[in-house]
Amino acid sequence: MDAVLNSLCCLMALGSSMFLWRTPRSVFKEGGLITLYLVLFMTFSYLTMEGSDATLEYLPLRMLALCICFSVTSIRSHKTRYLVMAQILWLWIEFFGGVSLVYRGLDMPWTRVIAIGSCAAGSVFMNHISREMEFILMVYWIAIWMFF
Amino acid sequence: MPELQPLAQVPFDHSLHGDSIGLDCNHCHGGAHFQGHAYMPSKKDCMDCHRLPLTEKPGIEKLDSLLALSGEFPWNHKKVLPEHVVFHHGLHYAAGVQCSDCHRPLGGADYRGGLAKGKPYSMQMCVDCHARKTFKDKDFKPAAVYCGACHR
Amino acid sequence: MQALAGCRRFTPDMSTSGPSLEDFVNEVKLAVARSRSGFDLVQIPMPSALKTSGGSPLNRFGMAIDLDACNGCGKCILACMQENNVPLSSKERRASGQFMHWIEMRGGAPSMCFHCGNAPCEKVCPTGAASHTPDGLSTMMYKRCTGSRFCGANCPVGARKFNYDDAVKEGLSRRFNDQVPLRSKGVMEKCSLCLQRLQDSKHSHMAMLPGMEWRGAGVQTACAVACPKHAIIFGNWLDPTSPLVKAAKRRNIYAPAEVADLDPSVVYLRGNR
Amino acid sequence: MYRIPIYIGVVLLLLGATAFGVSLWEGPAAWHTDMRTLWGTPIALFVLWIGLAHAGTLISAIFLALGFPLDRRTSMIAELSTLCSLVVAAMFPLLHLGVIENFYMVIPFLDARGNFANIRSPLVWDFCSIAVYAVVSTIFFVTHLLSEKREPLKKMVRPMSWLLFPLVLWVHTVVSLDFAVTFVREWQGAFFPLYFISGAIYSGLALVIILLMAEHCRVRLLEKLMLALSWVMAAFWLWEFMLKGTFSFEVVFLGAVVPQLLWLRPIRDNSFVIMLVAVSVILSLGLERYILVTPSEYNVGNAFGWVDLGLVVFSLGLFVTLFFVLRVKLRKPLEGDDVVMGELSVQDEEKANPVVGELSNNFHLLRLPLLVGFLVTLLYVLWAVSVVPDPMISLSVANIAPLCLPLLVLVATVTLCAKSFWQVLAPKAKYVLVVLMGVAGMLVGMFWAGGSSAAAPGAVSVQELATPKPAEKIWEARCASCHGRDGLFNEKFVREFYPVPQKLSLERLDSLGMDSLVSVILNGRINMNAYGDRLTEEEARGLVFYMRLLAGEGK
Repeated sequence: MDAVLNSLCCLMALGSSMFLWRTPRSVFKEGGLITLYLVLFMTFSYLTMEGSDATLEYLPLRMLALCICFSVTSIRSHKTRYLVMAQILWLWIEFFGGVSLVYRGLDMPWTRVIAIGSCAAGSVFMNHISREMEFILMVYWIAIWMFF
Repeated sequence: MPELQPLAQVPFDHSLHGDSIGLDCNHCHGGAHFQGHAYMPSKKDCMDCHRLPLTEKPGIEKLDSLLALSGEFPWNHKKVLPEHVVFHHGLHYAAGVQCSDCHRPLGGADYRGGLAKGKPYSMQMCVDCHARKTFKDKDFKPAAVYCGACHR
Repeated sequence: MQALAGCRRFTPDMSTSGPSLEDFVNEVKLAVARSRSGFDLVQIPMPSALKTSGGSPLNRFGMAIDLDACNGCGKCILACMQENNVPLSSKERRASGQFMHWIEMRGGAPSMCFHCGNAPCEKVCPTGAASHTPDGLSTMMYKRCTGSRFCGANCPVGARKFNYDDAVKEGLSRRFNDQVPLRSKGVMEKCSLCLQRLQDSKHSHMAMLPGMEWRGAGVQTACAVACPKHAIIFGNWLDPTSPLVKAAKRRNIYAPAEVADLDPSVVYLRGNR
Repeated sequence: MYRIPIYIGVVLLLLGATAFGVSLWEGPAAWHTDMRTLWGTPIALFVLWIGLAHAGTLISAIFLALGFPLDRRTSMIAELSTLCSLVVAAMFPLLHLGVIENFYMVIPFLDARGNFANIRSPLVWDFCSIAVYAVVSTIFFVTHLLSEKREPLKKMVRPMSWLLFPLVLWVHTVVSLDFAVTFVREWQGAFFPLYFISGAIYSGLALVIILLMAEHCRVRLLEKLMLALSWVMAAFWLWEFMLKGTFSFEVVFLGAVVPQLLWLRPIRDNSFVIMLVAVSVILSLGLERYILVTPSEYNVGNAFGWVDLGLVVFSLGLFVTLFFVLRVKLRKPLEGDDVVMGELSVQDEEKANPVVGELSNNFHLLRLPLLVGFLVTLLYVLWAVSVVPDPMISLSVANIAPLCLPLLVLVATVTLCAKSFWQVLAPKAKYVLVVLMGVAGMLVGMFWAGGSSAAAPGAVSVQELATPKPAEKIWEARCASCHGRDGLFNEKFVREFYPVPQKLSLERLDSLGMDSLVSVILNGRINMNAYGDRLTEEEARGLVFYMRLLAGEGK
């Protein structure tokens, strides 16, 4: 997947994250929005990538995970917990998606997995997260997405 | 179940046929040193030596008469290998393993000596020796431990 | 041969019990008639030493099937059944085109397990019953098999056959060859590249000529021997003197697209005769 | 109370038992299989029921962990349903096996013969995760059950829910890997882990909603969640269609369209219709699993035989019977003191018990167990990598990692609650526990010993290849007994019993000549035995040459 598409994915995730958990909403609204995003990402990756590339299979989920990671920075209460969980979700998708692809002959995105894992582990210990820290985290995630 | 051979009446004593008279296992168990099976001797093989009474022991005439009576194949071969295992005596001998490492040299009815110490042979014995866990004192080469080496 | 055999009782010829040879011949005819659709072949380089750990640098056994010579007569299937005591399949299975044959006709040419260098079936076998030998055979250890059929599901070409029925009890199997054990109900089986022949050759070699390297010279699989057109060539990919290497040289080597990048040991030859 | 459901359950169980018996007796031939479908109904049912088993843990453990505790009775019902579905789910993989008595070979554990399960196989991860899941959720259930009265257990519940939270998701992820790692086109999908998890939670919620109906109560939160998940599932089905072009109208209609009825207020208020919706959800997921494990070209509906149907009925009957019998038996502790049933709105709950800093409290309790679990897991992994007997197998992190969390959670849970359990358990219960441990030890011993390797009736005969036997070997086997290995006859023997044979010398050999010597070997002479029927002429000639060799060395 070439860099342009990749950054486009990242941008989509970033943009769509702006509208999650803004105001206290019901399960419906959030669920509906997440589903909407999922469908959006799916259509996007379906239209832009060629089907032969097996990494296409979990691209939408990775985008969603990134989007959720971005979005949880705007949560008020228990921010740490949700940050950790969001990153673990991303880690989960990357790792197990990777495992299933390893058995089909592709190689594991170890650097990405380790980067996300260490970041998640690190953020367990932040009990207060300042705006600056949020910004740094976001930059780090974008770096992971773009370069690993 | 093969019919009981006349010879079954006299217990065979390896100690009388072994080193004491300078005989090696594969003199009677032809092939023990270079074939898959260590065969049991046929009547002819016994008669090579027993054509004439060999000692003054009282039992000997009885033995000879029984030998005369017995069929072409006086001994029954006892199988201990499961169907899915192959064991080649010759290649183990070539690798420097002595018969007595696994068999009881002076055994009577029970030939399971050496490694087995009278216990039934088991895959564990094979694997331990192949992985050089047993016979550390001997300079055997480590042997194959992948399944396809001995199983089919 | 029996010079030193002494008292050895050669195991009773069991080939008389079980179905008649005609039954086998007929089933093979049926299978050939129901020949499944062929593979789409892609060209691959000549197989080299195993890339996985523990592979032998001396031996990698394999076969080549010469598509220009083969006329799909199916004699190889029968020979394989007789060599490996492959059972008949029950009526129902036969009706739905499922046979126990280790060799199948795909698009008019024989196809069997391709003995992939990194075999997907072995990766998913939970017990390790499906394992690889250093000299490139994908083997099945029937006693270790628990019949999870994961390997069968993961074989890209469906070369693995499952013993749904107790072939011995139902009189479907016949022991043509006392050197191959009969498989019990509920285990997987597949082409073993006549493992027993390789074992016997290797063992005799190690016994008679210790210290000399064994390259499996002179060993042939049953199907290769049986082929009237000599379209099946067995040999050692790593031994330049092996008939296999000689035959495959200066020929185009093909493998089914499904296994092409799994490093198969069994390949197809075509063109440049 | 609950008499009717129990009756229904028993009837279904008896009906299905026939099919179950047939499947046990005939093995995999009993249900539908074909060239491409090697697994069939049992695995479909296994995936379905494992999915249903998620509800309990999700609702009580995950909600508890996240600080939205539902009322006790609701969560107990959910946990009970988890246990029962687990029992049902666990049966089918065993039934699925071709050689059921060999199931223990799947346990990653070194046996006496140096056999070790192939821990690269998702099936091994699967087995371990589910075994651990069963144990841990049982402990969780019991703790929760007893925690009402006993103080030391009460503070265990929440930390334990934190352990269970990742495990439950892990289990279904691993189940999804059973499919995702394969080369079957229909099963390929790096998105399967989340896909399966959402499906599992979706169907699990539906099951709990039905079971709560039987309690004459409803929890709106769960219904909302179910509706939301129906959209997520629809999205996943869309993705499947985009990737593989596979699409089942029934599944999508039952699973994605029918639940949308919940939009209509009159329907939302009618509990019966809600139950129907939940049933259609479970149906859709069950159908989806069946289609998944039956990747054959033609319409699988035709292949669905009576045994397949019987197995479905059996699983249903078993679950219903188990659940409601236990429900009646555990009535008192289940319902406890609070009669509060029905909806608790999330917001209220959050106000009711603030969860600020609760993560760190749990962490305080979990610290030691997690550390122990981590160490044990690490040791296990190191050991496993070192003992893998097959030189052809090389393991990578990706092969073992899925095995780690279950082990960690198991050890952590045990260390967490062992002490407090020992405090609260009645003496009798302690005896039972000890006995159980003894039994477990025995089983381990049996697995270690492995099955018997007794000699089979027809042992394979090694083929003696037609290599011309070197004369030396024949000399050693046939002649050396008298003439000696080196040709200077065997003193011990011949002196005692036989006249000493002639000394080997080249002159003598030459004077006699090849032919006469061969005839002596074959036909014998005074004391020399005839070997004509045991040696071929060529072999005899070979012997003569060998004698010349020995004679040459002799002097």
